[in-house]
Amino acid sequence: MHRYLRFPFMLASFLVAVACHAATEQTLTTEDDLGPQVQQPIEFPHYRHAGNRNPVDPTNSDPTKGGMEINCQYCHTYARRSLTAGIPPLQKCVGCHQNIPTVRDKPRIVELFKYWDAKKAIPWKKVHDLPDFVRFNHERHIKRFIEQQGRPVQEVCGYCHGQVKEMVTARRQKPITMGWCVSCHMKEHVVVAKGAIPEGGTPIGKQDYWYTFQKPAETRNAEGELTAKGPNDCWLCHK
Amino acid sequence: MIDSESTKNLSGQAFDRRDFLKVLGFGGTAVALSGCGNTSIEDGKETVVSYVEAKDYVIPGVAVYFNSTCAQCDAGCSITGKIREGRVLKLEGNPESSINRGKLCGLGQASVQHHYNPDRVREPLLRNGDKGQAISWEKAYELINEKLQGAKGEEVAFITGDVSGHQKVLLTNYIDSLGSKNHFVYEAVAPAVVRAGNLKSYGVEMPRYRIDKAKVVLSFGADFLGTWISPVHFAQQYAAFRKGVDGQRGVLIQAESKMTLTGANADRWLAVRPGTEGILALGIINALGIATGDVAELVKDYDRARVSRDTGVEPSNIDKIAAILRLRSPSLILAGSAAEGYVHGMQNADAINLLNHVLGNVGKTIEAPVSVPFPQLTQTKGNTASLKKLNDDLAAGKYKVLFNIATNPVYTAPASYKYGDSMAKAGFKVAFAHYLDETALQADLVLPLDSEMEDWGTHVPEYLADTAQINIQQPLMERLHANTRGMGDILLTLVKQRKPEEYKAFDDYYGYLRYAMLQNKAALGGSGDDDVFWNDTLSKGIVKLSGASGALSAKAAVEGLKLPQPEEADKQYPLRLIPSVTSNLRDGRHTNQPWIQESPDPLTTIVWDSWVEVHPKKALELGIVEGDIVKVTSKTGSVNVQVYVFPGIHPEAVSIPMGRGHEAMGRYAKGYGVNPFGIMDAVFEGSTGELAMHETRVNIAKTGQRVIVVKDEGPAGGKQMGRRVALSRSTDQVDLSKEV
Amino acid sequence: MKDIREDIAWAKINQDVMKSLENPRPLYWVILFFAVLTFGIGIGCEVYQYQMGMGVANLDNPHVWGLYIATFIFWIGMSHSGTLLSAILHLMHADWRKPIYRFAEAMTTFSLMTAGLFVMVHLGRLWQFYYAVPYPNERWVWPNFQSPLLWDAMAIFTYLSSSVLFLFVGMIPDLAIARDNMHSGWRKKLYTLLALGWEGTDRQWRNFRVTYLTIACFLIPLAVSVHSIVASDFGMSQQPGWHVTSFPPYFVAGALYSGCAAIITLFIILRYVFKFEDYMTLPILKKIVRLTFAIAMVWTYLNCIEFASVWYSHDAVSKDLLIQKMTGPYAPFWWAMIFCGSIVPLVFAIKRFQTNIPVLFATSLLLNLGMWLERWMIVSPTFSHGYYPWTWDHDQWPSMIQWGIVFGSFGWFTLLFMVFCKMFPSVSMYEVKEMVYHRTLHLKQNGASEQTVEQGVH
Amino acid sequence: MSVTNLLNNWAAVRHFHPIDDKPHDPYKWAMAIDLDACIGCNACAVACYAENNLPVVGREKFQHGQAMHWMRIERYWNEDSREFPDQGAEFLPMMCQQCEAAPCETVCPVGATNHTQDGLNSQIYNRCIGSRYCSANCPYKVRYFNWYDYPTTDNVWPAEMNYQLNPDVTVRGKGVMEKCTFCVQRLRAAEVTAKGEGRIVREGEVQTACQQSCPTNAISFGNLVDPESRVYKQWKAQQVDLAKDEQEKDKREGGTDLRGYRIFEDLRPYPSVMYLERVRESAV
Repeated sequence: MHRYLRFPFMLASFLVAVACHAATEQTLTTEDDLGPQVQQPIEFPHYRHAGNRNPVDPTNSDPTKGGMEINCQYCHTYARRSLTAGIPPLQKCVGCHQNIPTVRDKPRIVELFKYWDAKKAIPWKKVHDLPDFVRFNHERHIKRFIEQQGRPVQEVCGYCHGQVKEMVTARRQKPITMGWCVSCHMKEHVVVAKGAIPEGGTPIGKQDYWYTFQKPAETRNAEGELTAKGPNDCWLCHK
Repeated sequence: MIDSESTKNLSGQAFDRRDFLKVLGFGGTAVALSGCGNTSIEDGKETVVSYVEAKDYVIPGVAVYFNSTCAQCDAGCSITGKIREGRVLKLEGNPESSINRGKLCGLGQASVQHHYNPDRVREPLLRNGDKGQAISWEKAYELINEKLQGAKGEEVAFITGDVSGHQKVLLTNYIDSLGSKNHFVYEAVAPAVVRAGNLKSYGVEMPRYRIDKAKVVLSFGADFLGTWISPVHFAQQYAAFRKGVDGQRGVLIQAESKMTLTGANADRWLAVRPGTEGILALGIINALGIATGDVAELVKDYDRARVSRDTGVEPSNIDKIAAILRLRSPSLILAGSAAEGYVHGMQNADAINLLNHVLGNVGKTIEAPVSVPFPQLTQTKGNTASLKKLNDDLAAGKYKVLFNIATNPVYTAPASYKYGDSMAKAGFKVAFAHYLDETALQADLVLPLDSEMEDWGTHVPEYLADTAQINIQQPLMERLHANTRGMGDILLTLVKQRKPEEYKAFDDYYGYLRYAMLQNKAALGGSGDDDVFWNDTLSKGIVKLSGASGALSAKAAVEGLKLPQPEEADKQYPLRLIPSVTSNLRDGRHTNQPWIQESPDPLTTIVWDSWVEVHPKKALELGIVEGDIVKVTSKTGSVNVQVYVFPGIHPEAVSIPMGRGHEAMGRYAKGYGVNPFGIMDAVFEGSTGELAMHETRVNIAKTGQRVIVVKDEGPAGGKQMGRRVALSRSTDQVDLSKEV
Repeated sequence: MKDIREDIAWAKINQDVMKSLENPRPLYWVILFFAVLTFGIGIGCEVYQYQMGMGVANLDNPHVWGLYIATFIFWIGMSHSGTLLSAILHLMHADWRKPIYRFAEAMTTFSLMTAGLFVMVHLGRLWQFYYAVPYPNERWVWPNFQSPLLWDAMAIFTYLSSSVLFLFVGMIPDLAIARDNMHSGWRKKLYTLLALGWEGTDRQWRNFRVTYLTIACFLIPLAVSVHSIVASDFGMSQQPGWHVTSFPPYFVAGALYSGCAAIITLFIILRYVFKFEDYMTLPILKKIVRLTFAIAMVWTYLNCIEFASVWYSHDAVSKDLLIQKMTGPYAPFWWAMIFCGSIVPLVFAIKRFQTNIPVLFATSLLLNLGMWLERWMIVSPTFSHGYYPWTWDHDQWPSMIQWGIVFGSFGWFTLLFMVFCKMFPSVSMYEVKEMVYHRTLHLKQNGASEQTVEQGVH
Repeated sequence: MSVTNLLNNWAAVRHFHPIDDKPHDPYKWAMAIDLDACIGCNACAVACYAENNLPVVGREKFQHGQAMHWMRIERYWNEDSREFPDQGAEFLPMMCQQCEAAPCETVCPVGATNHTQDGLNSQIYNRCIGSRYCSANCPYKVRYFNWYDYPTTDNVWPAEMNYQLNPDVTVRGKGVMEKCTFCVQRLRAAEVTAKGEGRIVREGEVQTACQQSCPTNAISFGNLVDPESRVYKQWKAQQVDLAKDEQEKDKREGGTDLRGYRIFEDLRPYPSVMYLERVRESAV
């Protein structure tokens, strides 16, 4: 190749590569995209509380062999009722732990009771810290995926928060960038109506309506199932 | 979530009071200060503040609502406070209350800014030379006790604003325990002449006005949409009145010398020569031609030509008004404060009220008031005559100890009183204050009060709408500053100094209040469990009572009604000064709330400053234009103020709004505008002794300076320049019956 | 009269132009000093504005655009004359452009760079300017391709890159000369690098000519489109005074006009500072002046068209605005614009003044002022007197910060331009040689007198 | 990030143009303001300050026209040159008209302002780069720019005053445009609650701050698609059609006896706020 053409050729190749890269749908959920390990005032062992029970001996509560499969929502009770997941009040920790004398002298529990006796809130560090102008609605996602679609709690929470049940203190596993959120909202999800509350809605006037941009007629996938996209409206999260 | 920096700001306070009141910091979704700052995901940078213990109803990110009472004016609107993570965010009207029915005016909305105000007094301050020295409450109480030891009962005086409810009971008990009879209830802007006039004409001080039932409202300077008595309530009545009884839209006619907010909403606004409102009223009676007996005798001289000459109202307008009043009944005639700020104010009021009798409105659109079955809780009604008396006494050196409770007479007293000097003659001056205002600055001891969002209380408004009610005031959040105290708590402590035995059962005012309310549970319409009743009361925010209605006197009071002829213009002071009361600022106690300062005056759209309104004709005559700084001089003094050329004022009058021109009080109030009290002459209404605010005469001189008037209105000056923006049409072009 | 003396030896051309890279007149340093000074002030103002917020420019809520946008259009406009001289006249074989097109092209580039700065200066959050750039990003959002402002950004970027390329390509033979004549040092290395191994072979000349012509052809529609797009920032909006169909040609005419005026100014300065009296001759100046006069008249005509279309459009709001411009608070500036833009160029019609340097200098400055005022009068009155009467503003006089940045932009432009002229040959040596060569060839062939030669040439 | 995303983005911009065949579904938030009921008392404006974290700019900045009142009450006088304004003043509450074909939306270079499916004209602060083109193209001039960094400006939110800030609304820093949002934080909360319960937002369930405070109920707000809503009924009764640039009733000979109108309808922004003309008694 002529030496003068070398550079233009390389440039063109690069641009084509970028375009091809951009043209393919990417899932931005790379497993190794971990956030920093955040130092917490008390090393709360999530795996102990939420982790799977020991499959061999379910009654064995040896910490090295598994957890207690406590529902995420048992402690993170605000998430289904509010925009914010919130942090459980100290009362909640103490409520159980004052009745568990076996671990009472473990250093973390001792630390916990120090806070309780001083009636001081624990200064937890925020792990999944979105920018200040983003308002993610926990309640809505839990309503839809857990209550309406009946999916398992840990799967639903884990979609954004990762495998918390295997962690000690929580650590970010997903990028939670805007593109990551949007990539999910742009997918056609099959609509499952389970439980008491139907996913669709009630017609107003004589007009059928659907949640999203599309009319129901347009939102059937190849199998003929109803599908819907998540809302695509900036003002849902930024306001 | 809250970042660690903000936690530090908050950590000065102990987080151990009632759960819902606890300040959780900016929990939940962040208050994104500079919402465009943190633009990336930053794990582990911020601290989440969580609760130690939490009630079930407290959910981060979800607001809780508590009902209370607005204390910005005396109308007694009930409010609902929106509380998130222990902070009051916003006040809304409480729909339970028949006074404001879920609505709230701008002034009421702004009271959160009173609560969060950075200029509030935070510590008890004892005068030390020119400075205030922070002392403890114990020391302050001791000091008061000590000073009272050295004073006889009659040497102790109290000046307060309107008080009602249990606070009034405690205050009265305290004053009694001191053996003092000197309780001066002072309100700078109070409908005292209205009350006296009503008493004379209708037999009650404050009847219920039913604007919503009237087909025509003729108001003589009553700014019922802006400032008069209970504006939020009247505005709601006004809305119903405009919708109309059986589909006929109500007609509002406003006669006054300076256009008020109500005047700006009138179908016909009449510019009346200042002080001649009574003559106009009699002229209308004459034109109606339906009066008989001594009334007819009284009005026979007030023929159209004469009335028109005296008042400046065109004869055709008098005819039109008489015609519509004759045609549409019932009507309602209102005598407002603007008509009564003269030496002959009572005569004006009588003449205007007479019109109601002639038209047969009494009993139809003027109804008997409901009475509250607890007379000890009803409002003591403030007036200006009390300040005159107090001032005279102070000047005579009669008092050794003066308690000033949340009033600011140094600012609102006419300059000729020299109230500051009089006050200096009192031996020991205690000011209970929210801000270091003009009066607090002159006190020897300043005691910081809780805001109405931190304090307990009960209020009984003077003007009650449908039923009698007691309004509950309860804390919406924990005390913002550790060293402020509620007025009730202070009074309780003080009264305990005197009568320790009687009050020893009560730890604090809350306990007293709860006890007192529960004592009368049956009378308050409660039954069953105390706690249930109490919680129910608190959650509603008001207690509705079945109060009996009084009776109105059907007979018109004609005796002694004699109106003076309008005076010839004074050569030296040719203009009348109308110190106008605006709906934002009123008597100036809220000036330090920035929303109030930045909320444009509805008529001139001016913000952050005072102005003098001059009619265009007069302005042309004097050669002044908008923005000229003029010197407004009265016999008492003078102020320099910017001119706003305003068509809605009688050419013989100029008007300066009240409420600005503070020399102290705080960063948002100090140094903005001028204070018209400073040039007000001390002239008094003939029969009540109230300050006749519209009797000051002034002249105007250019100073040669000119400024740009800070206002929202553009240079087009309220003209639409042919654009179709705000449209209007007359009733014959519109069919209102089709409307929803 | 001839455009250029033809007895100049090629060596002397090299020598004269190379001398401009070494020792200009002292005035050069004075100009450079003031340029740096004003630029410094501008930078200071911008830093302050960046820190405090746009409010320090004393813009207000109805009046959100001010001198920044006006000056932005001014600089964009200025850039057009370079393209006119170097590309359009190149295609038209107007030989007289040869000694002056280089600096005109440099002017294009630098005024575009200045204009680009104003896009940044104007942004409320300039640290986020990359949101307007279409590139794949983690947010999964694109800019709004409907916005004229985005077209604007793209057009300017394209125009700037093309102009830089055009300037550079046209300079290659001269860079080679500079490379060969420069004493050793960093500049020699720079020229060596930039000359891209130019040897002056026939093959190189042939490729060079084709490339140059191609870029010239590409640049002409681009130049027209750029200012049309700037015009559509206004024309596509809905505001009175802006929503005018004739804006694109009007803007292009205005652009050429202000560019030509600027060329006259810079011509006179360069001629003196770099002792280019032999190349930037009075006959050439005369031709520019005549061209400018013609464009001035076109502009005046388009101006009248605009007024007439407003007047007869029955659009009361636009009409109102026009009357307001003539009589309202902006009237002095508006009439100054008419005076500077339409009356002052009449001086050019007088033959005596067409070569009178002091008069031309003063006049060209006035024309530039007029054109700047024109842009201001397009931008500001619409804000002050738009559709909504309530928000007509009281007090919108640009603050010192705003003026400071506007003046700073002049400093920045002058700085770039002056540094360029000292760094690179601002007179195209090889093309001047062509001029001289053609003429000497004639002389040799005909052996005729000067008189006949001139007739033959023309 | 994909080309499909790019194309979607592009196509969605004018998705909800009223003359398009896509109806608003299930919400179209709209307003009706009765100028005959409006008394100009400013309660709505103050409520807006409280709800939406509007900064108080102070005297100097107000003088320079940098006030940030999303809701402004305009006061107009009758233009006949009588001695007194004897028909009172005309008050007009003016805020973002949430136009269906908003002039501001098409011109924003970064798409920081665009249309939502429930018929709002959204303003995304964190996307805004501050070109101010939207304000330049707004016929109503109801967009307000953050000329200064108000959160850090003295005496805008000094200590304690910042406790009042509404956590649901972003506090805007310098250099971004803002405007009335129809209290979108309230709308979204109500929509999400309703969605969770499988229904639409009922009439009266959500109020804007201005509507809530208005003592005369001059402002009504609701879902224009919902035939039960007061706004729907008012628009219907006044024969004002959202998708028209000139109403049928105005074309009728002899005019109309209805008083509903929209400001600058003929410029075709299709505003979502209908005003009802102020009425004056002809008998006096």
